[in-house]
Amino acid sequence: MAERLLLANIVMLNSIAFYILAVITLAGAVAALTLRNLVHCALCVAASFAGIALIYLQLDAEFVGFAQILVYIGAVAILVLFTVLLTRGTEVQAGVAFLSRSWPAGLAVTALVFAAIAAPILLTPELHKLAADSASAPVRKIGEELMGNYVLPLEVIGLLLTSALLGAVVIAMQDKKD
Amino acid sequence: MTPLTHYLIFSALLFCIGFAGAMMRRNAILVLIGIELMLNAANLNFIAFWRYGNTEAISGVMFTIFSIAIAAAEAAVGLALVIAIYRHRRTMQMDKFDTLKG
Amino acid sequence: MLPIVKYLWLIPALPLLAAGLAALLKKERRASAATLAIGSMSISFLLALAAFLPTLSHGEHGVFRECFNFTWFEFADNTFQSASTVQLGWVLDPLTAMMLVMVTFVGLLIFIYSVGYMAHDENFTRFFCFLALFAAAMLGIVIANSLLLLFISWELVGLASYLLIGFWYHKPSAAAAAKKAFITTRVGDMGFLLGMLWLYSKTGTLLFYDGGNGCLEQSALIKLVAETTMCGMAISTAISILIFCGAAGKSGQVPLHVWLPDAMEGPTPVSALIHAATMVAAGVFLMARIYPLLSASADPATISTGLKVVAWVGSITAVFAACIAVAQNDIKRILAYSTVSQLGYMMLGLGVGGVAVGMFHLITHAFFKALLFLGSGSVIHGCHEEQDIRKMGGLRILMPITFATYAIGMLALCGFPLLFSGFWSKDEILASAHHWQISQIPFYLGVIGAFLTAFYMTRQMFYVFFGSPTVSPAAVADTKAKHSHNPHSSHSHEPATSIHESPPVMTMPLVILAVFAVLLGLIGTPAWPWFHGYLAGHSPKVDLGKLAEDAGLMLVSAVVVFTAMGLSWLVYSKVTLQKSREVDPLEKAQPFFWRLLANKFYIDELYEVTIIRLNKAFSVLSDWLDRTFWTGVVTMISHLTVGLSWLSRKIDEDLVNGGFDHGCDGLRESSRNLSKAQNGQTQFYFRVLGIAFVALVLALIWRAK
Amino acid sequence: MNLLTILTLIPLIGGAAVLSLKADQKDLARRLGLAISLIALGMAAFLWFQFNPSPGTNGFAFEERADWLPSLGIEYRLGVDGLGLLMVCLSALLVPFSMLASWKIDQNPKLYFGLLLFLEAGLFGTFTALNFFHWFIFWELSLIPAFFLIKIWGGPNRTQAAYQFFVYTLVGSVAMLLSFLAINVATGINSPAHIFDFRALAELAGNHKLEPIIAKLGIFKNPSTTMTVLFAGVFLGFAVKVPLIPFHTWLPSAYSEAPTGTSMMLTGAMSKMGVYGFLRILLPIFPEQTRAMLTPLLWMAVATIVFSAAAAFAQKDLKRMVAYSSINHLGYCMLGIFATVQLTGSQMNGPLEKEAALNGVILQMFNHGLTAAALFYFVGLIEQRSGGLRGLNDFGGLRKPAPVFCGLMGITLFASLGLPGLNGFIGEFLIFKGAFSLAPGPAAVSTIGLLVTAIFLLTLLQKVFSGPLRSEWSGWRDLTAGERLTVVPMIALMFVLGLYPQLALGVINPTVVEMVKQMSF
Repeated sequence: MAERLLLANIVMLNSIAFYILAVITLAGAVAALTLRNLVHCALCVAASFAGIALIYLQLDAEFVGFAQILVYIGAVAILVLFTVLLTRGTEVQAGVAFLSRSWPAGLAVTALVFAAIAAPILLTPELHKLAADSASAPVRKIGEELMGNYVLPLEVIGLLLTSALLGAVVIAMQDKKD
Repeated sequence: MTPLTHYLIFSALLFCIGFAGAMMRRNAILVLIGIELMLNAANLNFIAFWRYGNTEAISGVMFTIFSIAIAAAEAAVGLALVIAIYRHRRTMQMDKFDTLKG
Repeated sequence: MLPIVKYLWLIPALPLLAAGLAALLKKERRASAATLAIGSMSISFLLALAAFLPTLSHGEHGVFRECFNFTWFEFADNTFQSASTVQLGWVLDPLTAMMLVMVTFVGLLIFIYSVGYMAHDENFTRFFCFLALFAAAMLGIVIANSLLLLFISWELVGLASYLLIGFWYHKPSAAAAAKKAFITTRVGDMGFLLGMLWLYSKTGTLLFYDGGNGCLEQSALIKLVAETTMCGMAISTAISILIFCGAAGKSGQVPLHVWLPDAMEGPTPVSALIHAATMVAAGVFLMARIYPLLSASADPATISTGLKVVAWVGSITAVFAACIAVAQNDIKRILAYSTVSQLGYMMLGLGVGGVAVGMFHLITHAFFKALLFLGSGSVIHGCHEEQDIRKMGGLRILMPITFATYAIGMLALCGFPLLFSGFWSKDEILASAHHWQISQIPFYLGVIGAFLTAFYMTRQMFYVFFGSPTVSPAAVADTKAKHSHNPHSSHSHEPATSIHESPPVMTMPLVILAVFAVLLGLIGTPAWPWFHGYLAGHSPKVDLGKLAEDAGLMLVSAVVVFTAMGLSWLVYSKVTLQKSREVDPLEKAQPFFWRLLANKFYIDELYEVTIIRLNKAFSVLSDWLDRTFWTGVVTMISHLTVGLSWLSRKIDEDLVNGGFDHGCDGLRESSRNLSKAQNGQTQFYFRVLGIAFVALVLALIWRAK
Repeated sequence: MNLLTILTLIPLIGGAAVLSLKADQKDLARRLGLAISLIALGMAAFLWFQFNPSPGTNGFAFEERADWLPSLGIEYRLGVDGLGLLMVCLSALLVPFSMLASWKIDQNPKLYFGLLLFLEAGLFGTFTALNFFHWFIFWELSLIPAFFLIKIWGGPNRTQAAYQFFVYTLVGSVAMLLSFLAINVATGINSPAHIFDFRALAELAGNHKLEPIIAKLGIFKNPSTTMTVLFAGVFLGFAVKVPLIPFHTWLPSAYSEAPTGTSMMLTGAMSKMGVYGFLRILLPIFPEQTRAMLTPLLWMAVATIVFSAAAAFAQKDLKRMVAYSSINHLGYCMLGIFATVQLTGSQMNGPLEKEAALNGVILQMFNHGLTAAALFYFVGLIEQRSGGLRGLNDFGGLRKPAPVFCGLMGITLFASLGLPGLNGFIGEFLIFKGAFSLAPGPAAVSTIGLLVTAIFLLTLLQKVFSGPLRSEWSGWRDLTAGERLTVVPMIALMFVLGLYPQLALGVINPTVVEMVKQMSF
């Protein structure tokens, strides 16, 4: 009984963790897209990414969670930060609108999109019936899948990353003339 | 146990926040960040459906892994473009970038 | 053939050669030029005498006549024989011989006179060159046995006259007079040319005498008389009237006389030689030459229309010019009009009395008119280029030789009875006119003319030689002014006191001419008409009875002359003694008529407003046609072409291409509108994407239901 | 190689040689050009003395014949008769004269002299060709140098004048070309051989066989209408070139804008191409059509004579005046040519009068070439000395400082107005002799032209040379030795031809007799 209670507590705690993490993530995202200082934005988005990584962990997808941390926080967020610094995004220009002129239209469209996504979710009763078993995606199994069924996409991704790396270098490289 | 819909609603919210940011902010870096957030929202959906569906089939996880890799590549190229454009135009304002105008 | 006939061409050729050589001489070689001209002229004179002698003896069939013909060039198929060639030639007959002697003799005298008269002119060399050219051409007319050669010489005479009238080319009036002379005579020459062409096309030859084939010989004349042209005129008549146009131009017959008085702008020897003695007589000579053609008519008993025309024109000219002469004040102009009038007499004589009558007056006139002109030249020379008779006076004392010779010339011209040649020749013309069958009017006109002639010559004499021997102060001032303007005038002495007799080189010719002016009458008196016999080819007999026959007429003409001279004496003797010469007594009496005459019946003005104005208008019209009309037509055509091509372009572009283009335009327009959506604003694309997404979701939901 | 081919090649190759010189070798270009033109003149003189047509050649000598495109009737055929020879000699004579007149041209003289030589080649070719094909090539070839000579070295309005000249003559040429192509096509229908040969065509026309052949074209129902249309085309080509009023409006501006040397060539030689065409081509090939249009044609010639003389009188510009007098003189040629077409039937003297007229026409062509060129030369000298002035009223009294100038120009003027003893007279006399018998009315009216000519030429002489000397011209230079040397041969020739016309008529007459024989009516 105590064990069940413990389990129930753990489950409850698990749910509570999700809500906390969701709030953090959303808050980071909102902050990242509303703050004026781009450095702050970059830091907020890193927080947001971290939140998502923790949600992955909470959903028992450890490998994905860690990959998220490594890639998004370790690479993308840092990259964004560098970019901001390289483009003098730190200098907040006073008096210049930070939103585009057509932001009301954007807001309206966003609302519509949200409605279009949320409405099917809420109107689909089957989704409520799904229950989560205790499960995990073992790293071993992922590795086997990558080397087996998904070997071709893996290669392609490797190629893509290599070319993206080169491309990014070439694009960002300063022209000799300048 | 948290119902799947909550995850989905959360993911939708995150997606819309990213979408709104990409649409409404003038700064190109923030547009990219918005897009990253949208990708993350999609990834979360994959994971959530995997968790609440057949956990033996790990294709959701695999998709997420590939998606993360692509997102990394996208971020690298996108930010390199931002730097290149900035170098040429000395600006990051999205509404100034209209060379593709027909 | 006599050798002299064969070498007759030398007579004109020598002066021509002299002219050619003189043309190449430098201005300074004055003596050489004069020597050349005078030398060649003297040789020609001797040759002319040599040619004259054989003509005195006449052959068995009438007059002595020998000719030398040669082919000049060939212009057609030689199956036409002689008709396919142009032949020239010269003829020696009494008419030629007599003219040769007269022209060379008078010419020689005038050449000699010119040495004195032109002594100070800077273009002395050129003057003798032109004079010799003139003499050559004139002699060419005289010897020609071909109407073409005659025409050629005729035109060259015109050229020489043009050059000599315009000799003082720096005077605009001289240049204008030269042009007027050339063009007026050319008007007549066009008639001459047409007549010649007509004659040529009808007879196939232009030779006068060619052993029976010439155009003045029987066979040709018969053919010409037989055919008639418009108004029933025989062709021979029509042709001779056309040729008479040329003669009228050269000989200053009304209405082509206008150039002759203006021609007095030339140096006085020129006036004497060309415009009194020789060239103007060429017209009369021409009519005498073609007399067989002129007088030919189908019925030998009737007088041909050609002769009638000549007689009428001549008589009208005689009176017309004499009238004008009465009211002139320029010494040379008076003589010029008198020349026109005398030429009219010659034509009249030719028309009513035949060749001999006209030619006799021509010869006598040549001498006394040359005398008068040279005398007037002497006067002008003495009075320092003064030509207005009202400003002269009393010269009989200052210039006695000139006065005496001038008086002889004047009496000859007036026809002073018995003593002077002019009397006999003029009397003969009047007698012939009196006997003319057609009408008596020419006779009366001739008498009136004789009266007027005596009147104006007497008037001139009084003005010039009588009265006070001083030139009026006005004239002196005038002369001085002239001197300062005129570098060519030769004298720089004090004018009023220096009126002087001319040098012997000038007076000698006067004396010689005066002698002939008196004596020449003797060869053509009714009592001993040697001249007529000579021309007609029979020996005359002395028959004093003839004199008596014509005595009545002679009396009439003598009375006329005396009356005129007396009347003139009455009117002018007082005037010349007084100083008030400015207004002529006749002008006071009849101002209207005087003005009419002084202005030469306004003929020049008439031509000015008619022919010249017409010619101007026509040329302006032609020019306008050219600039505006023809160019306009061309421009119109080119505009039309441009218009057509514009139209064609429009059709192509709007009608044919239009439909296609319209479709294209629509496409372009819509794509332009579409491309507006492609505004390059990435965030806009996002929005569209969002909306599309919503639409897609809605569509899926709708399908699911 | 045939002499005539060599003759044409001399200026052609020489022109190319002159053009290949360097731009700064100005004097060499002038001398070389003159030397080549003198060689051509020598060659022409050689031909003149060698000219002795053998019997049976219709009076043609130096004939040369080579197949070219036999199936189209195109062959290379050369030959000259008296007419062609005289025109060749005239062209050869005028080119050195014109070059000497242009000696002072300093703007690209090598091009100028080269173009003059090409023009000479075109003239030679035109006057010696007996086949339409290369005749037409040379005909057009002469047009191009003339165009550039006016366009580059002309007066202030040269561009317009050059284009006017070019377009006018080209329109005429195109009309003529079309007519000849039609004839060529017609002769090829149902027959193995096309015909382009002038003499073969003339023979057909003479035997009344041309019209049935043309009928095969079937353009109009009535073959004579077709013939008339073809006639009109050829007529236009020549009438513009001569020119006859009213096709003349290009002439005064072209002649007055062209540089002096070119005006001399235009009036001296190129206008003769038109008259030559009438004699060689139009008359033999279209005798009946010409006769059908005779009355209007005759009066057109009369209008040309009278109107151009009157228009010349109205001109205030010496060059334009001389240009109009040029039209006037060619009018007499046209009068003579048209008069010979008159049907005289059995009238005995018909052929005689025709021969007289044609002899006169050809002699007049030569004389006019000589006289008009010399007149343009003198007017050019006046223009040169006065610094561009050439108005009738700009001068006066020039005889005093320049007696030789006045004398020689006076001789030329008198030659131009037909004074006996100078060359102009014989030609006009013969034309009038023939024309007066054949067409008395027009000939009589034309004498007005003679009179008006005298009036305006004497007016020129009076206004320019007589009267008081205007002070600005007191330093007027008389003819220099070089200028005298240039013009005295011309004037000597005027005298020679005036006194001894048999020199030219001896060559012309056999040709004319042959022509009249072929007219056979």
